Amino acid sequence: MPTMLQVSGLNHRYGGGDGAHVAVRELSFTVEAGQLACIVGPSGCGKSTLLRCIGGLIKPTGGTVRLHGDLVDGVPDDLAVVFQDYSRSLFPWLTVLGNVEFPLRSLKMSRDERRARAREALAWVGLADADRKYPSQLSGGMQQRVSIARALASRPALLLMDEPFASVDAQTRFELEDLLRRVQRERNSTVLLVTHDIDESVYLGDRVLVLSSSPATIVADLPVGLPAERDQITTRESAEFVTLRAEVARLLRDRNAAAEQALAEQVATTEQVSTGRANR
Amino acid sequence: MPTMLQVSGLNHRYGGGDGAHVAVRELSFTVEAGQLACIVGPSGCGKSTLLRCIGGLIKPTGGTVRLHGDLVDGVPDDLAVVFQDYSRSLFPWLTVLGNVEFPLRSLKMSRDERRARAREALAWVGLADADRKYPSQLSGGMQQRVSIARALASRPALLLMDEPFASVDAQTRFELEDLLRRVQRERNSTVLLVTHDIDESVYLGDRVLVLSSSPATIVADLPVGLPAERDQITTRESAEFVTLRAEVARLLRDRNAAAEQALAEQVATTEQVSTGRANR
Amino acid sequence: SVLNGGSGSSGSSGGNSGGPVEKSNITLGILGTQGSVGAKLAEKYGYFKQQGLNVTIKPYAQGPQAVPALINGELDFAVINYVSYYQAIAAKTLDAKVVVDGDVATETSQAIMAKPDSGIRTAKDLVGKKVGIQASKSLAELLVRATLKDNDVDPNSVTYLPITFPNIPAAIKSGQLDAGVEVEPYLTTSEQKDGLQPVIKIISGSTANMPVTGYIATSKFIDANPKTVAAFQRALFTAQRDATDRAKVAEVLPELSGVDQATAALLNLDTFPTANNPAQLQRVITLLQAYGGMTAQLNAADYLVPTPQM
Amino acid sequence: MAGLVGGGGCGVSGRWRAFGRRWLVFIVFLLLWQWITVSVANPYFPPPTQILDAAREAWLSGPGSHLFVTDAVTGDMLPSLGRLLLGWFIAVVVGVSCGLALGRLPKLTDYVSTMLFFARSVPAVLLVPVFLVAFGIGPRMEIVTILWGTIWPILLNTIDGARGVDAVKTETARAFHISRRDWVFGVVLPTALPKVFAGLRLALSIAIILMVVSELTGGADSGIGFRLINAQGGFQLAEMWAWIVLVSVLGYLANFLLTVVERRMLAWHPGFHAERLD
Amino acid sequence: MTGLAVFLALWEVLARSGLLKAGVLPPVSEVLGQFFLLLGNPDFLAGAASTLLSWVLTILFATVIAIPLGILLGSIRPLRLATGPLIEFLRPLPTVALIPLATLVLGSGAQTKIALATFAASWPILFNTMYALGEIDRQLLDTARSFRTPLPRLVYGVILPSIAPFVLTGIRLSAAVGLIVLVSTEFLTGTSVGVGQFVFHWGSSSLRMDIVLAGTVFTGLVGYLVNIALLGAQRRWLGWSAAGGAV
Ligand SMILES: Nc1ncnc2c1ncn2[C@@H]1O[C@H](COP(=O)(O)OP(=O)(O)OP(=O)(O)O)[C@@H](O)[C@H]1O
Ligand SMILES: Nc1ncnc2c1ncn2[C@@H]1O[C@H](COP(=O)(O)OP(=O)(O)OP(=O)(O)O)[C@@H](O)[C@H]1O
Ligand SMILES: [Mg+2]
Ligand SMILES: [Mg+2]
Repeated sequence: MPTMLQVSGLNHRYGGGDGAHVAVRELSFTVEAGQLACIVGPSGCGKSTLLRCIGGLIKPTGGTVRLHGDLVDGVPDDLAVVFQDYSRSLFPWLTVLGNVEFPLRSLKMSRDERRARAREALAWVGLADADRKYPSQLSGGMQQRVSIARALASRPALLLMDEPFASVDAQTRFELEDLLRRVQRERNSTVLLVTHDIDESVYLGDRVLVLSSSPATIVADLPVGLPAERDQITTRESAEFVTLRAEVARLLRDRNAAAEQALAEQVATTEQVSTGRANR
Repeated sequence: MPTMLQVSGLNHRYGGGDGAHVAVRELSFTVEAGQLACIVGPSGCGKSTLLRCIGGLIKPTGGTVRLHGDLVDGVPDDLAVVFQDYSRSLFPWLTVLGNVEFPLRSLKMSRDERRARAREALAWVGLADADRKYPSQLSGGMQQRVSIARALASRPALLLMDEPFASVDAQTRFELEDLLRRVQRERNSTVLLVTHDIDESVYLGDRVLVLSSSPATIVADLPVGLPAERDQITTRESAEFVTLRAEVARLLRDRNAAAEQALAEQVATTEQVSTGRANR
Repeated sequence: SVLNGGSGSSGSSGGNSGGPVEKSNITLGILGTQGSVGAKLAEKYGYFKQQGLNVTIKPYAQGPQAVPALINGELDFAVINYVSYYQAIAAKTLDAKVVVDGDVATETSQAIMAKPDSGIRTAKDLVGKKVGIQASKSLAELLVRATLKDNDVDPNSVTYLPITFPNIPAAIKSGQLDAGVEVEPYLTTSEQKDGLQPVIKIISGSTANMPVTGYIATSKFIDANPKTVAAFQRALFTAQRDATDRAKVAEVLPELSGVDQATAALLNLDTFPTANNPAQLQRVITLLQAYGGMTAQLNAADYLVPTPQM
Repeated sequence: MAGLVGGGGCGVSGRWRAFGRRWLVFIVFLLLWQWITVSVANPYFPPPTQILDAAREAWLSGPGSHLFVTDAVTGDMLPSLGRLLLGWFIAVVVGVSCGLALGRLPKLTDYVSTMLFFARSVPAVLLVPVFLVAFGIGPRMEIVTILWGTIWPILLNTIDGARGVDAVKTETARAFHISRRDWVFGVVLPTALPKVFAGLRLALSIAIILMVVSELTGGADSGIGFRLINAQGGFQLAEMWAWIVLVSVLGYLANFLLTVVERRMLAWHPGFHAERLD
Repeated sequence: MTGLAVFLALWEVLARSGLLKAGVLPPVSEVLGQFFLLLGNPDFLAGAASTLLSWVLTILFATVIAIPLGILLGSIRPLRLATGPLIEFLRPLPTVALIPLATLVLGSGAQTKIALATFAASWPILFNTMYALGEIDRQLLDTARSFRTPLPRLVYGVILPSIAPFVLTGIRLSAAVGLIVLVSTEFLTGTSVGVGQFVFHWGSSSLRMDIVLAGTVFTGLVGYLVNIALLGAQRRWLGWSAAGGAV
């Protein structure tokens, strides 16, 4: 398999001078074509920044990203992104169908085909009935599903997903996970998915990348040895799954231990202050 | 204990005429003061709508909400809300500290006290260092934590939280869950919390309200018999927890079964269509 | 600088009408045209002072704009062109009388200008041409119409375009207009700078010595302040007598209309009456009735304050 | 709309109430105007009834063969309106397209902004002589004058709107390789649209004002502004007021039409729905 | 700044090329020369001072009147509906046609031109305020409501910051409109002292295009400086907002 994505020595610093913040430091990894890599890491560590760099949406302050061996400089072709801030990534003046169709317009494609594809993607995420609504008329989870449908409809070679299932209920989440794996297998897309759900990262991924807290560096790169065909109930009960999941959790906890301890102390002191004052 | 919150025969319909959508139908339940009630339900079923009605942010088209026996008509006193769309609920022109202080300004309180309270709340959520940043400079999870800090800082009698931990990593989520329970116990606040994480609903709640898919009605109202003192590891391993969790999952699954089946069929058919066409 | 401020008693020097003026602090609205030369001279040579008047002069761009200020009492006297004045009288918008006849056009001070090679020489040449006039129903238009009529040309055979005097030369040069009525100082500057020529006289024959502007005051003011009015008239007629001296006029023209000294010396001057003559003014009314669509029957003498004893 | 009227949209009476709500203040204003002008009796402020008479005299006293309208209607109003609309329309096209470009290309904006600041502060009145020579007497020059004044609110508001595209939406568009056309017309323009409409409405009334101004200074021999100034110069004050009122009514109607268009185009916008902030 | 240089160079070339008729567009060098001569002319300086002072007052009045009015009308629908027709009838009133009427009521002093300019300059602020109000994110308002933010704080703590960028654009538009009306009124009436009157008196009546343009350069320059100042304010205080503040 060719190396689809190659990130080497990636650095990103926001701002400059005093207020500068290093979000990503010396990050290197590769992802093969057709792989689904999950990224987990503490909040604010730099996962979204990493995805933005890979997607060519921001220019990293250091290091390189290569796709098929070509340097990424600008947004690569055949990319789709599900943004963490899904509600703001939908266009409020377009209907749900319009939003899903929107990226397809730039592809050479007949109107009917475009429409069919969009409807198909909407049906996948369970929103076939909501196609004529506007985003402001949808619930949070529905908006998020629209943005997933939009990404899937464009059938990208590389799909970046930033906590794509954060706002949907457990049941729908399972369905969407299975959907994603199925679609990804069929199209042989490469997927990078950021998630906070450790179970999800193991269940979905061919690999799990564990990041440290800010600035993000790679703590571990765990291959997931589960079979390609997975099932919500049996897979999650398998010994391999349980071990891996515990491993990821441990890695995350350990990495956080120091920070966590500091936090706990802080909470304790402010607590004392506050309880002393809050007798109201 | 007095009845803090009494929802009776609540109905809400969005829009009118053809495009009308009934989001909540004939919902009735009560919450005692000092209780933490978790609400779970499928995506788009009407949970956020319910919270908005209780918070007096929208006027329900039918039924009543009573707080301490008084009809809610407008936003009640001593309320705080964590919105699902947290990123849009932060004021972009205020720093993190300014955002957390914002609701405190309406209270009679010295500048120093206000600041101390805001800093304390920020420390709780692990953002003590980010106080001078602007919301646009924060990651998604950090923004969500700011909005949690803002709600906690105002020490509300009634706290409405709409998927407050959806965007933070597992570890932080545990900490925030414990924080919430502790603060809620100390202040004896009443909390209504919408979540998609079944484990979380059981771990956090004194009760779990399971809603049906749209329009929302109550499927089950499960009391959580866990001890008041909970612990991320031992509690989650207790038999009671496991049973409850399975019960909630089952309730959600059953309710969804019909819809799910329909969805599956849809997916299957569109699948055929698409694979037939998509030989590219 | 006025010693006799409040008392208003100073008919002394030139006053032969007995007693002080009722109102010594006077505001006068003037225009930037030759019709206001008298006011400038009277100010310059102290004739107002001599009559016990302390006059503040306010320049206006167009006569009609001074009318509201006259009505609301901000101005006591104003210079206005007769065409506008009689229209206002006919419309009963204004209850005012002419106090001093300001200036009278001469054959050379207003004319139709055109390019030398335009082929326009006589009134007949204007048929079908575009002629610039200051404003619709202005004196300029009436004069052109009268000139055409006098030469047996249908006055309606010409297209009249309202273009302000300063803009007419450029419009002729660029071919927007075939000809246009000009007054001083544009008449001379257009000859010098733009190479235009006066081609047809409009102040001749029936329109010879046509009154152009005058000083007016409201009837109310005239009734309440007869001595002030008389003093004002004396000051202005004295000044206008001076205006026969071309050098003196040339002195005030730059300040009045913005031309430079050199040009001022070249301008074709109007004449400045030294007495009020109702028969002269009646000619304007006749002109308006004949060509301006005015239907009211007005008697110029009813709207003219007689010349005072000097 | 029906929902706002209250109750259950109770048919005729509901509609009357809506009408009353909308026009009550205006009718009170008319009555006050009549009362004050009658009691003041100043020739410069004729009462509305007198203005109405003058209007009838000026516009509706024509021969039967012309449907009773006078030449003023066909010879003055219609050409004026034509120039007005043309000037405004060009301003819309130029202003919106330049505005979108400038709003999204900060570099370009830096380059031309000084010039634009400058140009914006130059009163059209002062430029009339220049326009006269450059464009000649007549409609062209008047249209340019209208254009000069109207383009600024459209341009500035469009720039503002175009710059307001949310960062996440920009990234979305880039990530999905939205074509340039879709980016401009599908993302930037809709974002800018509410602000553009504010500019369009401002520009419309400025266009009406400049229509009058251009006819006043530009050597027109017909038109609403020309008649207005003529009536003013000839001290036909009731007629002058009739033309002023006509200008007002035109402004109202034009604005009304624009509002209808705006309602349709901003139907998606939560801020412009029936329940605004009340 | 390079933009300005290119503009000036183009002007110079165009004027000297002979493409335009002589006297229409004097070269920029002459205009600038005349401009500096004007700066030494006490009459001009007095006029300029008067115009500037009137202008500042105009902007001030328009802002103080239009922003609160815009917030009121933008947020109270019945009020907006009821006053809508009146406003829409008043708005297109041409200021030039109102000059005699305003003179009659207010006299021909500076107050008239200030009143007329304020009348014309209020609309951009009013409209931009109303439209900006419609564009505030509902989520922000809901947030403020859920914390029971009292009305005054809602206005200055949430509404004003949200609408500020667009309102400032309105103020910049108003500033230009106000200046135009001031100068035009001075120019057309020639009564109250000011740049417009000066230009009319010395420029237009003796066909000195260089003086006209020098006066124009002056108004342009002042407009430019004020614009820069407003832009600076916008960048300084409204840096969080992407919109606003370009031209
Ligand atoms: N403003 C609106 N106009 C019309 N319909 C709306 C509006 N807001 C929500 N809805 C509809 O109401 C239903 C319930 O929405 P709500 O936001 O309450 O769902 P939810 O339970 O919070 O879902 P989620 O878990 O996805 O956030 C949805 O089907 C949605 O389409
Ligand atoms: N535009 C910005 N300017 C300055 N700092 C920024 C900006 N965006 C992000 N940061 C900082 O960079 C760090 C990483 O942000 P990022 O959004 O990549 O985190 P994340 O891993 O996606 O977190 P989360 O899981 O909470 O979404 C954070 O500490 C944040 O404060
Ligand atoms: Mg993120
Ligand atoms: Mg929700």
